[in-house]
Amino acid sequence: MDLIDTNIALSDEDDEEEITAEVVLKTLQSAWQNERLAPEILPHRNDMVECMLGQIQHMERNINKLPKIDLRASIHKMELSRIKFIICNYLKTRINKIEKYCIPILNEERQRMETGSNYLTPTEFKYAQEFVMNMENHVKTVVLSKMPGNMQLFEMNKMAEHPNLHSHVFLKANETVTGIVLEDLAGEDEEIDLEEGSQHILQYKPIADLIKNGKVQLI
Amino acid sequence: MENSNYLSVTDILVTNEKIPCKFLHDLPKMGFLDPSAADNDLKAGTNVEIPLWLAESLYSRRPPLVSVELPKIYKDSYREILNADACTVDMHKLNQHFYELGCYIAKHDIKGEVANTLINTFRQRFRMLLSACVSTDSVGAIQPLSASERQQAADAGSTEKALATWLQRGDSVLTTANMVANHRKRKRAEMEMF
Amino acid sequence: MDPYEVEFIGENRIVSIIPNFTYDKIYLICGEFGPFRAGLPMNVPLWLAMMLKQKQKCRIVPPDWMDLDVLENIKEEEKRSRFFTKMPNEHYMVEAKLILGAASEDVPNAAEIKTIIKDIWDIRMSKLRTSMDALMKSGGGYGRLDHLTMMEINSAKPLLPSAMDYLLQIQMKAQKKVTQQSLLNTSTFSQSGSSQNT
Amino acid sequence: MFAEKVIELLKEAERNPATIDPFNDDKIRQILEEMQSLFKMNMNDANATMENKTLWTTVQVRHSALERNKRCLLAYLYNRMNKIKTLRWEFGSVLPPDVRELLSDDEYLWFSKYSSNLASYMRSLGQDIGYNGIDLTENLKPPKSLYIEVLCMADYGKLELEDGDVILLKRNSRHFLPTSECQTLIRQGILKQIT
Repeated sequence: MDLIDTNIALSDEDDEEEITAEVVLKTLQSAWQNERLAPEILPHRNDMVECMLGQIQHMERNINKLPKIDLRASIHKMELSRIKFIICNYLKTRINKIEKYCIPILNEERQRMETGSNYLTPTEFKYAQEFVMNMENHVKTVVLSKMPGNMQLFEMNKMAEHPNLHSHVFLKANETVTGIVLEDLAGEDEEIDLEEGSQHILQYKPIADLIKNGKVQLI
Repeated sequence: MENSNYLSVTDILVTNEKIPCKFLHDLPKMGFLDPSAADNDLKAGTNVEIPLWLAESLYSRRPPLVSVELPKIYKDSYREILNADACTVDMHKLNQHFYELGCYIAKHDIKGEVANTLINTFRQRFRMLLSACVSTDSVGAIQPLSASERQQAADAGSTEKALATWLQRGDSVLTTANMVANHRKRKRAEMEMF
Repeated sequence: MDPYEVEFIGENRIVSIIPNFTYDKIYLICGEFGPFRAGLPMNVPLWLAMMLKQKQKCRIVPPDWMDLDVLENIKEEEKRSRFFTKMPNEHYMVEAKLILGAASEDVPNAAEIKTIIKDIWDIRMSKLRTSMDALMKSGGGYGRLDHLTMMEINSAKPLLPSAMDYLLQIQMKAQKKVTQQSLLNTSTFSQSGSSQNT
Repeated sequence: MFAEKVIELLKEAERNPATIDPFNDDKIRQILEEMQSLFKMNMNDANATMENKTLWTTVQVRHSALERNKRCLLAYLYNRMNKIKTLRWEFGSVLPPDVRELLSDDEYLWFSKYSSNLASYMRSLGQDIGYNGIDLTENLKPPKSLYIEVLCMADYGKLELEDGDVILLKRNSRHFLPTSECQTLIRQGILKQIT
């Protein structure tokens, strides 16, 4: 019995490309790994999440048709619980970052939305807005409103916590990238190449774009 | 660094450390800042130890209201010891926030020697962190570390422990959540007290 | 990451098993596997191999590298080389731990193999510590770590990256301000220089 | 010295990083009073700077102290908010009474708002494709086996499983359950995995 559709149509506005469930899973897994290891929030991969959720749903329905002690049912269930782990952990990691860096994330997201290059899903965005609002209201009620007049302001800039883009990360190059500039505070910048398959530890900032376009993978 | 420190309790505690300053202007009614003087006012030229947060704030006024002096642990004689062998120094005794405080102090040191000492000290002492996280005598290894070094060694220690557990045992065990467990423990302790 | 998460990633590796049952192909999301023919070797992901083994539905075929001679060579080379040598695969430790843990009876010389793998691991871990210290001493801004496996890299977290972060932070906070200040000084000097000219 | 009470407050909170202490209403009131009196002195002295210019520096010192107090109070609240968030993820949306009473009324209100924001986010997950949402407080660890053996640590009562079976969770009873269905109870300390 075939429990899944191996070909999934991902509708991406005009161009419709066919990719296999296996590829979707691989993409999702690498998005999860990068999200776990990157200091800042990365562009969402809600397309992959929803696609996998659809597969899970489809599969669960079919499993229920199998006898409870069937070996195949257990195998499928095990695979599903592995995928659910990835999805939950991925979404939760994003929520944690959204909460921690809510103020700068919202500010940057508003700019990104103008160009249509948003990082958050609509529900994540809504969550972030509400989270900041609740935080602001809480500190206003409990302390700010009881302070002398000129102290009552909720200072967004000061309350903002920023991800440390200078933090060091481990990565593996998926393809060869040349001419990465490592800034040096003494002014002696160094240029390095990332050969395909090579592994490095370096600052996140100069390679942030390479993660977003899939040229390197955080490890 | 972007202004990410505002809500950090660590930074608040660091900026609570007292440092020597010289007041450049008269401060009426502020005599109490100098415990050795009985005057109501604080006179220009007085040397007083005040918390770093106050010193920073007064230094940043235009014109500056204070000038900041190097605390003795960042002066030549201490720097010589650190530059010779930083691993012999007990940071916990010297100053728990040696590096963080030093970062603030460094800008008042025109020659830039404090900055170099901080960097060299941390580089040299990194091997102490490496050994602290695997040491069997963890108390002895942790003792001479500064607060931030302790934190790093403790984090590394938990990786070390997780890895050792992983190597030894089979399946990962699902466990009670951290805060839940700690509140249960605390509740038990409270009940035992009565 | 927790070692169990690294293990989870490693469990996607394909290994060979010999099932003791016969079944059609199974279509998983991560790919199709089978058909299962009792007594005939076939490939499955490591997690599935472990699951079948637990249910006593298969024997594990030890990977090629789980062999005393091969491992003895690796160990010798690892000892000889200053650098990290290339391991048989990116998740050798995960594979070893799972297979030797749940299916040691399927691996000839399992006990010796366990010891030698642990030796290799220990040599590499102590090399890793030495190179971490060297990295910090030499600058602490960048390092290349070819051939380290994911579990090994994970063991350096958070210590190495956080120490590098911390060092950079000291440099940025303490040194940068000095540079700015010395720049200010130079500009004052040049101003006074220019005033002399006029 | 200025802003000393607020440091006591923060140090107190630092001492128990893994639990939350009772909200310290009293100390916060004292700190707010300190701020009001600093502010009043500053108002007076600011008005008097016309005659005595040197008072201006004094005003600046007090202003720094006011800013410092504000920062520390906000840090105190913020760090508690972080702990309260953790409570939501670990205990769930209903707090045990002994934990609930450690929060102030305003904090409990914040907890409820946080909790319902989170709940509505989780409910929205996968809604486009017919899901009733996903509970992100589950599936915290990589799955190892579909079933696990557990020991019951408290008299919990009935638990209905997905397949319709109902089991009775009594203190010291042992069960063999689907991992996915007992994770939350394990996190809450009601069940304990036996290995």
